[in-house]
Amino acid sequence: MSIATHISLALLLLGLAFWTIVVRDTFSAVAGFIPYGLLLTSAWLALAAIDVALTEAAIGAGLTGALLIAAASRLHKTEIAARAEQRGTITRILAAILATTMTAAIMACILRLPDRAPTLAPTVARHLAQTGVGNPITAVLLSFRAMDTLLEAIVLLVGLIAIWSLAPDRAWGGRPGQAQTEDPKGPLAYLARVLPPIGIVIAIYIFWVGADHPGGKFQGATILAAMWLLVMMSGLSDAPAIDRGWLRFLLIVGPAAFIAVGFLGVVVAGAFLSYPTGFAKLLIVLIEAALLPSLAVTLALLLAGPPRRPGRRA
Amino acid sequence: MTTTTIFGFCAAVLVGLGLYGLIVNPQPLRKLLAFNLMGNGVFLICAVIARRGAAAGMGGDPVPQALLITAIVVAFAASALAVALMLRLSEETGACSLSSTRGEGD
Amino acid sequence: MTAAANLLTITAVLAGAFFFLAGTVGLLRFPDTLTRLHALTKADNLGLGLVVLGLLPRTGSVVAGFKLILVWLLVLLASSAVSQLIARNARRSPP
Amino acid sequence: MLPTAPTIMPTAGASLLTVAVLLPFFGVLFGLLLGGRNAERVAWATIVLGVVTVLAISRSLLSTRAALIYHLGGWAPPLGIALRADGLSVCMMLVVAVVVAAVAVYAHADFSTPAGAREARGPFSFWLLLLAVWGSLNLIFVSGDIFTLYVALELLTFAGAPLVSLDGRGETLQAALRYLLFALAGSMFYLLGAFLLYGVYGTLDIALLASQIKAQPVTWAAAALMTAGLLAKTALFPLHLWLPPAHAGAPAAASALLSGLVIKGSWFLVLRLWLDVFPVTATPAAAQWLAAFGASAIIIGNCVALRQARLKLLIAYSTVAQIGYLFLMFPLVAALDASRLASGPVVTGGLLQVVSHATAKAAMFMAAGLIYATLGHDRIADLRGSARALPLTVTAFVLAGASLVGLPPSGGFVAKWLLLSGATATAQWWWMLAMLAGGLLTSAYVFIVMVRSLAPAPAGWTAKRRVSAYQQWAVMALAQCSFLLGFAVLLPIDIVQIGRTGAPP
Amino acid sequence: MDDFLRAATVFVLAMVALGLRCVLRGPCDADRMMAAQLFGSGGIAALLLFQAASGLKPVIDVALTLAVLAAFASVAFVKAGTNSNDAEEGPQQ
Repeated sequence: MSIATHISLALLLLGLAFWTIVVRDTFSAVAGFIPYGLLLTSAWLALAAIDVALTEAAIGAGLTGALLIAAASRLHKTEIAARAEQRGTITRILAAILATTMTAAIMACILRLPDRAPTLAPTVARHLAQTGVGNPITAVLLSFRAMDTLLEAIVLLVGLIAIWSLAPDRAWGGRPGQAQTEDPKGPLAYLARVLPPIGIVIAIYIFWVGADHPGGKFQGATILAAMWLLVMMSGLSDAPAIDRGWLRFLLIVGPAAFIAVGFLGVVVAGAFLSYPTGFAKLLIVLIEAALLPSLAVTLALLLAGPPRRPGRRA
Repeated sequence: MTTTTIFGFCAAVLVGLGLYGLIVNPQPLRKLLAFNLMGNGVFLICAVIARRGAAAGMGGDPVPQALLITAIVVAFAASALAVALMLRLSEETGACSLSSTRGEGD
Repeated sequence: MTAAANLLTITAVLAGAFFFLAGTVGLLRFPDTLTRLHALTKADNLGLGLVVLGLLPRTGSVVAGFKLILVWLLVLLASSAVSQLIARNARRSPP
Repeated sequence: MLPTAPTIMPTAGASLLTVAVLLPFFGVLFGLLLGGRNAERVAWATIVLGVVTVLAISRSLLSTRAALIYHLGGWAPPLGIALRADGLSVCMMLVVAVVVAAVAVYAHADFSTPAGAREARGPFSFWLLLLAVWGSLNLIFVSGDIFTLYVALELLTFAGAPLVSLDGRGETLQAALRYLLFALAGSMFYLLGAFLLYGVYGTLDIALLASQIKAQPVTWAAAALMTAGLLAKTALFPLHLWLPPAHAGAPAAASALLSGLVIKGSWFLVLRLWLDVFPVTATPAAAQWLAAFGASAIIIGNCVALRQARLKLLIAYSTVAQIGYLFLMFPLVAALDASRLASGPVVTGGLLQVVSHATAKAAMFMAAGLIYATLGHDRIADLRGSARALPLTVTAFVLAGASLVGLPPSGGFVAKWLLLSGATATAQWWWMLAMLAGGLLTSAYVFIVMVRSLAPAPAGWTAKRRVSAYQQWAVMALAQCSFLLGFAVLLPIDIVQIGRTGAPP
Repeated sequence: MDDFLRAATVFVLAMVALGLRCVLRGPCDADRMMAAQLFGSGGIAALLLFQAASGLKPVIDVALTLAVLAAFASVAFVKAGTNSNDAEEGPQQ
């Protein structure tokens, strides 16, 4: 019976994916994408990856969906022209052959994975106590492979700089996105007043349990980012101008603290990003707490796009 | 048929669909959607591998699961950058397309 | 005790499933956007509420139960605001 | 059980590797915080410190004569991540440091914040992205973990793509978008291969993988996926279509970075994988395929380059061709290893080719930028007068071109000579043909550009803009690096071979 | 009991899939916007039922995150749809 649910889940997932690829209208294609993200969350759960499911729920279903939908609506005009340049039949057939080969090859690989799957789970379990945290994923992300997490925070920042670099010159230093003209008494403004307080509590809760249970800074930061964006979308508060000092500080405080703790490790514990005995959990929580605002602001601004309007100093 | 095989196959089809869409769809946004599908397929394969490595009282190997979280966040940043480029392109040229009047080169 | 809890779960989940069925039938049968929106939001939110109710005995702790109810309230809040927005949008641009 | 081979124990003095990787990123953070004019100042401070770090790493490598290995967080692989720098990595780090420094000198003229503005988009983005490119390249050279390498590849893409469209024109935005989509798809393929390897061997560490890898279908699939993804990012023919518009459209300093350095990152990873991870699996047939693409790139890239009307596009297509040379070494190494001959010289040749191309191509793009600034265009047919106006620059262009062609004593000459002798030793004459034909075609277009620019200017012609002397000297310095690189063979020790593990001696 | 819950999951999923098919086909964007709505309630119900069999505890946090983010995504969805229907005011300066 469990298999039946999994099969129906997989089929529904594939159906939506198929829809996304073949439907003519882009808005419809993207409309399929949000439910798709939700289904994917269920798939991670079925594979016992609860931390990943949380991340997918936050980033895949939430932020990516919002990003693509906004893009689809703003590119609506260009749709008709773009439709004219459909690929020829031969390209389609070749692409289909290539894609089928690829699928078959991957299926074969999956069937040929070793019966006794190699795993680092016992190794992680053995060293978990030294990190002081109870959630093995957090231990991997912030101790065993902390470098990846540091680099990832930097990736987000570089992505943001890249997006900012796309601004028109005259708007540099200004605010991202369009000015919102929402009714301050409308349903959206109402939602933007009621939901964020609840959302922030949930975000901090998800962040806080992350040390010992599924959850953590990425998921928490994503919820915070979403709440901030909701307030921006409702017009209750405008997006900040990108040359604000406080904004720049919030952006870098997380990665900078991370690097600083890393080099502290060189001095006191003998290796970059290693934590002195007994202080591991404290330092991990410290890094996560510094990363939370940085990640939240970075994620929100990634979604908000390059500056397009002059800031206060016009 | 075990759960891992089901989702493994599902992932393989997702990658194939994504690859097809990436080649066939002319609009950049559709290509990005296809890229996301392909990415999800790849991530799903990683989750399958993690699930197969369940041991020591953990539901799955935590190392690939942690990698997945990193990869999902990186893929989001990639989508955001691509969308920003598309919007800027359409603002600048009034169209969002990859095929163009070729440069003076050809 | 367990038997009563199981009975509650089964009854509530069945009722919830029925409302999901009703919502979908509404979507399929009703002629225009606004009525379909009505069918969808009413039926589905009730359906989710009943499912949550049915699962409450299985959560095992008060905090978890509280969170489960919070899930429902959040969905309710979102859907009431969003359906209003959709309705406005539908009124402004008839198909 | 943790398999511990002697090649994975940490070595003293390796903590500098973290500095080499993180210093540029720290510069990015600091520049972002201070903003405005300070972004350039921070970049300069970072470049000075970074060059010193790389020199210190080379000294350390030369004194120990063994690869430097560092375990991040004190966790040994497979649980943790190792940084590993052998001779190949250190050579690449050195050349990147040199090119970055030269590009920075050059870019000071084009990308300084205009007077009166507190912060301007172009300069701010350029300096921070320059640092990001540098940091991610260093990470690619020293990371010993295939997933960290994925993150590094993405970082490189995110830093490289916006450099293409810094001027914000429609066509460059389009080129940047196409580049981004290619690169993202390429990384996804790479990532899939990496995950499959983990699924089979339970580790992501390059040294551990190398010791465990077996020739079997899943390994082949992973190798094929990773290689295909990386080739798309390196723009090897037939996946090269994104490169010419992207590299030709970018501002000159950015083109120099992209063409000279960025594509070398993914190429280096192919080299790393094929030499260190997959030598057991890499069948001679597969290596022949790689080189066949390379040879086609040489011929087709050069032919198309010859037909270009604009200088920057010509240089960009020449990059497409030169990438081809970088892949000719694979069948040679495979054949030499198979017949138990020393493959070292061929690897050195391949690396010299990269180094000479990185410096020469950066010099050529920057020279083209100066010519464009002076003439107001870069139509090859109308280059007359440029040699009179910019003698130093045109000389540098020709010197760099000579290195691409492979005239002695340039780095290109030694590189091609080493590759040719590898081809002779393994009786693979067809690759020799491709190399020689490529050299002839290259010399044809370098010659055309030289002749056109030597023609006297029309009477009454004046420069559109005066270019600074230091920009010309930066171009000249890079061109000299490439041209005089051939003397590197006189060095007492072959730094490339330090710490190489993959092939049998 | 577990089998009952799994059957209920499949049923709700089927309903959602059917509704989704109808909604995504249009005819107008307002209909498509309901897709996010539909999944906000039906999807989360299916998710909860799906995991109820194997212990709810950690899944509730996922559902909570989904509920918050689904609200956000629906708003983005509706706003985007509204913008593309309005005769394109063009980028504001």
